[in-house]
Amino acid sequence: MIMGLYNYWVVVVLMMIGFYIVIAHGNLIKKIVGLSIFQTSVFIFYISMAKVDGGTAPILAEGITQYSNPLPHVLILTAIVVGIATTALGLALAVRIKEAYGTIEEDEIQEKDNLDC
Amino acid sequence: MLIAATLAILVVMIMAIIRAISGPTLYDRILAVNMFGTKTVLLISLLGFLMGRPEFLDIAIVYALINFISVIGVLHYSDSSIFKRSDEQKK
Amino acid sequence: MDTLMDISSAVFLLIGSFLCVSGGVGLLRFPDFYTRMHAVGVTETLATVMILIGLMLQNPEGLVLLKLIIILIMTLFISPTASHALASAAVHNNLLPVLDKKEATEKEASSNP
Amino acid sequence: MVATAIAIVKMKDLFAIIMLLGIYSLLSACFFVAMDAVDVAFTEAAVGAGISTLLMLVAITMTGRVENPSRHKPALALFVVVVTGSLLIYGTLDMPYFGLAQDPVHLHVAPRYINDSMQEIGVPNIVTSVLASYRAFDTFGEVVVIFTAGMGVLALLSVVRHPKDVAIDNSKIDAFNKCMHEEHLILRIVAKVLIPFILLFALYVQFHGDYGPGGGFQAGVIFAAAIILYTMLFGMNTARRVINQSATQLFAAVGVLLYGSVGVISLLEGKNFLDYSALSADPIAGQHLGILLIELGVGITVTAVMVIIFFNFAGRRNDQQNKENNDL
Repeated sequence: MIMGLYNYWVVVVLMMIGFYIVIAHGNLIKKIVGLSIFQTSVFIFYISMAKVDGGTAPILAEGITQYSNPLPHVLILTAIVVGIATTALGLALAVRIKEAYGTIEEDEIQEKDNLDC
Repeated sequence: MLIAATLAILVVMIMAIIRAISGPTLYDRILAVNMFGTKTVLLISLLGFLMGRPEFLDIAIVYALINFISVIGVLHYSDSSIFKRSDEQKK
Repeated sequence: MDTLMDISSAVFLLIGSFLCVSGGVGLLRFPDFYTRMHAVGVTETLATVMILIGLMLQNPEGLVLLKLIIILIMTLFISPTASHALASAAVHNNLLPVLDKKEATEKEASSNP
Repeated sequence: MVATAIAIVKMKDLFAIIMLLGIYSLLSACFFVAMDAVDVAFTEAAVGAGISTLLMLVAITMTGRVENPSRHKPALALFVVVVTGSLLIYGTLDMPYFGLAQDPVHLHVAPRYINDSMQEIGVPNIVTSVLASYRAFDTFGEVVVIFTAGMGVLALLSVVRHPKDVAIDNSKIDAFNKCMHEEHLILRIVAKVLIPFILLFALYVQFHGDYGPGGGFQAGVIFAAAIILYTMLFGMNTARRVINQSATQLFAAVGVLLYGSVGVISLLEGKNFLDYSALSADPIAGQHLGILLIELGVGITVTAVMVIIFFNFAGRRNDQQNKENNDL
C-alpha cells in the first residue's frame, strides 16, 4: 500500500533539499542551485504523475493503444526552457551584485548596506 | 541481454557518481561527468530498445553532442584566470 | 540466421558491459587522475562501440540503423577529443601524476608546509 | 539522485557543486526517458546538461568559487524543512497510486488529446500537437517570458562598446588567435567537423518535431549550443564578427512576432486567435502549416535569447579580465 506512493516521497525529499539550500545557505549562486533542484523536483512530480503502467511515450504508432498522459509533458517541456531563462536572469543579478558589493554572501551584503545607512 | 547491459551501465553510473562526489581534484570530477554523459547515451539507447520504441535514438544523439559541448565549455572556463588569480592571492 | 544474430548481439553486449564495468572499477580504484583517465578513456570508447554494435545487430534495418551509426561515428570523434582536451588541460594546470607511493607521500609532505 | 542532492548541500566548492548539478540533470533526464517523457528528456538534455552548466560556470568565474562558511543557525532551517516535508508526505498519503490508469489526472482532458488529435491535427506526436495547437496560447505566453528574460539579462549585463576599443582590438585579436590556434588545434578541427552537423541536426529536430520527439524549444537550444561551442573555441571577438549582436536581438523579436502574427492572421480570417484551420482551405493542412510556423517562431526566439544570454555573460567576463590585466 505504501509502495505505491514512493515517487511522491522522492519528490518531497528532493524538494526539501532544495528548500534547505535556499534558506540555510548565504551564497547567492548556491541559492540558485537550490532553486534549480527545487524546480527539478516539481518536474519529476509532474512527469511521474503522467506515467501510466504499460503505456508508452505519447507518439502515435500502429499497434499501441496505451499512452502516457501527454499534457504534463507539454507543461514541463516549456517549464524547463523558461526555467533556464529565469536562472540566467538570476545569475545575471548575482553577477551585478558581485560587481556592486564585491561579494555574493548574504550577510556581507547586509553588513555593507547597514554601513551605508 | 539488454537488461544485463542496462544493469551494468547503471552500476557504472553509480561508480561515476561516487568518483564525482569524492574526487580529489577538479579534473577527476570533470572526468566523472564526461563518463556519466557517455553512459547516459548508452543507457538511453538501451532503454529505447527495451521499451520497444527504438525511434528515440534522437535523444541519444543530442546527449552525445551536448556532452562534448559541455566538457569543452567546462575545460575552457576552468582553465582560465580564476585559478591563477586564487594562486596569486595565496602567494 | 536469426539465432546467429541474437547470439552475436548478446556477445557484443556482454563484452561491452564487461568493459563498462571494468572502466568503472578503474575510475574508482586507480590512484591518480591520469591512470583514471586511462581506464575511462580506453575502455569507454571500446565499450560504447561494442554496445552500439550489439544494438545494431538487434535491429538491422532502416532509420534506426542509420541513427546508431551516427551515434557510433560521433562517439568515435567525441570521446577521444574530450579525453585529449581533459588531459592537456590537466597538464596545463600543473596537475602532477603520482609516480610512486613513496614519492607521493614525500611530495605531499614537502608541499604541505 | 537523492545522494547527489545531499552531496550538493554539503559541498563548499561551487565548482564541484556545478559538476554535480550536471550529473543531477543527466540523471533526471534518464528518469524522464524511463517515464516515457521523451520530449521532456530531449529538452532537459539540451538545457540542463549543456547550457545551464555553462552559464553557472561563467557566473562563478566572475563571482568567485568558494562559499563562505555559513553563519546562520542551520538547526532552525532544518526544523522548518523537516516540518514542511513531513506535512507534504502526510499530504501524499491521499494521492492516487503511481502508474494507475484510473488516476484523476488521466481522466480529464488527456483522452481527448490522445484519441482525437490524429483526426483534428494530423500530427503523430501528441506532445507537439498539444503544445502548438490545443494549448498554443500558453506556449505563446512562455515564449514571451523567455523573450523577457533575455531582455532582462541584456539590460543587466550588456556592455557599452566604444568604437575606439574595437579598433585597437583587431590587431590584438589576430595575435590572440594565433596563440590560441596552437593551443586548441585538435579541438578546433574536431569542432569544425561537428558544428555543421550539430546545426543540421538542430534543423532536423525542428522540422521533425511533428513525427518524433523534438520541436522548436529543443531545436533552438541545440542551435544555440552549436554557436556557443564556436564562441568558446574561436574566441569571443571572432564570434562577434560572424554573428551580429543587434541581428540576434532582432531575431529574438522576430520569433515572437511570427508567433503572434500567425494568431492575428487567424483572427483576421474570422476564427479564434491561433486557430490554424483558418490558414488553409483544408483544416488539417492549415493545422500543419500553423504548427510549423509557430514552431519556427519558437525556435528562432529560443536560439536568439540563449545566444544573447551567453554572449552577455561571456562578454562581461572578458571585460572584467581586460580591466584586471590593465590594472596589473
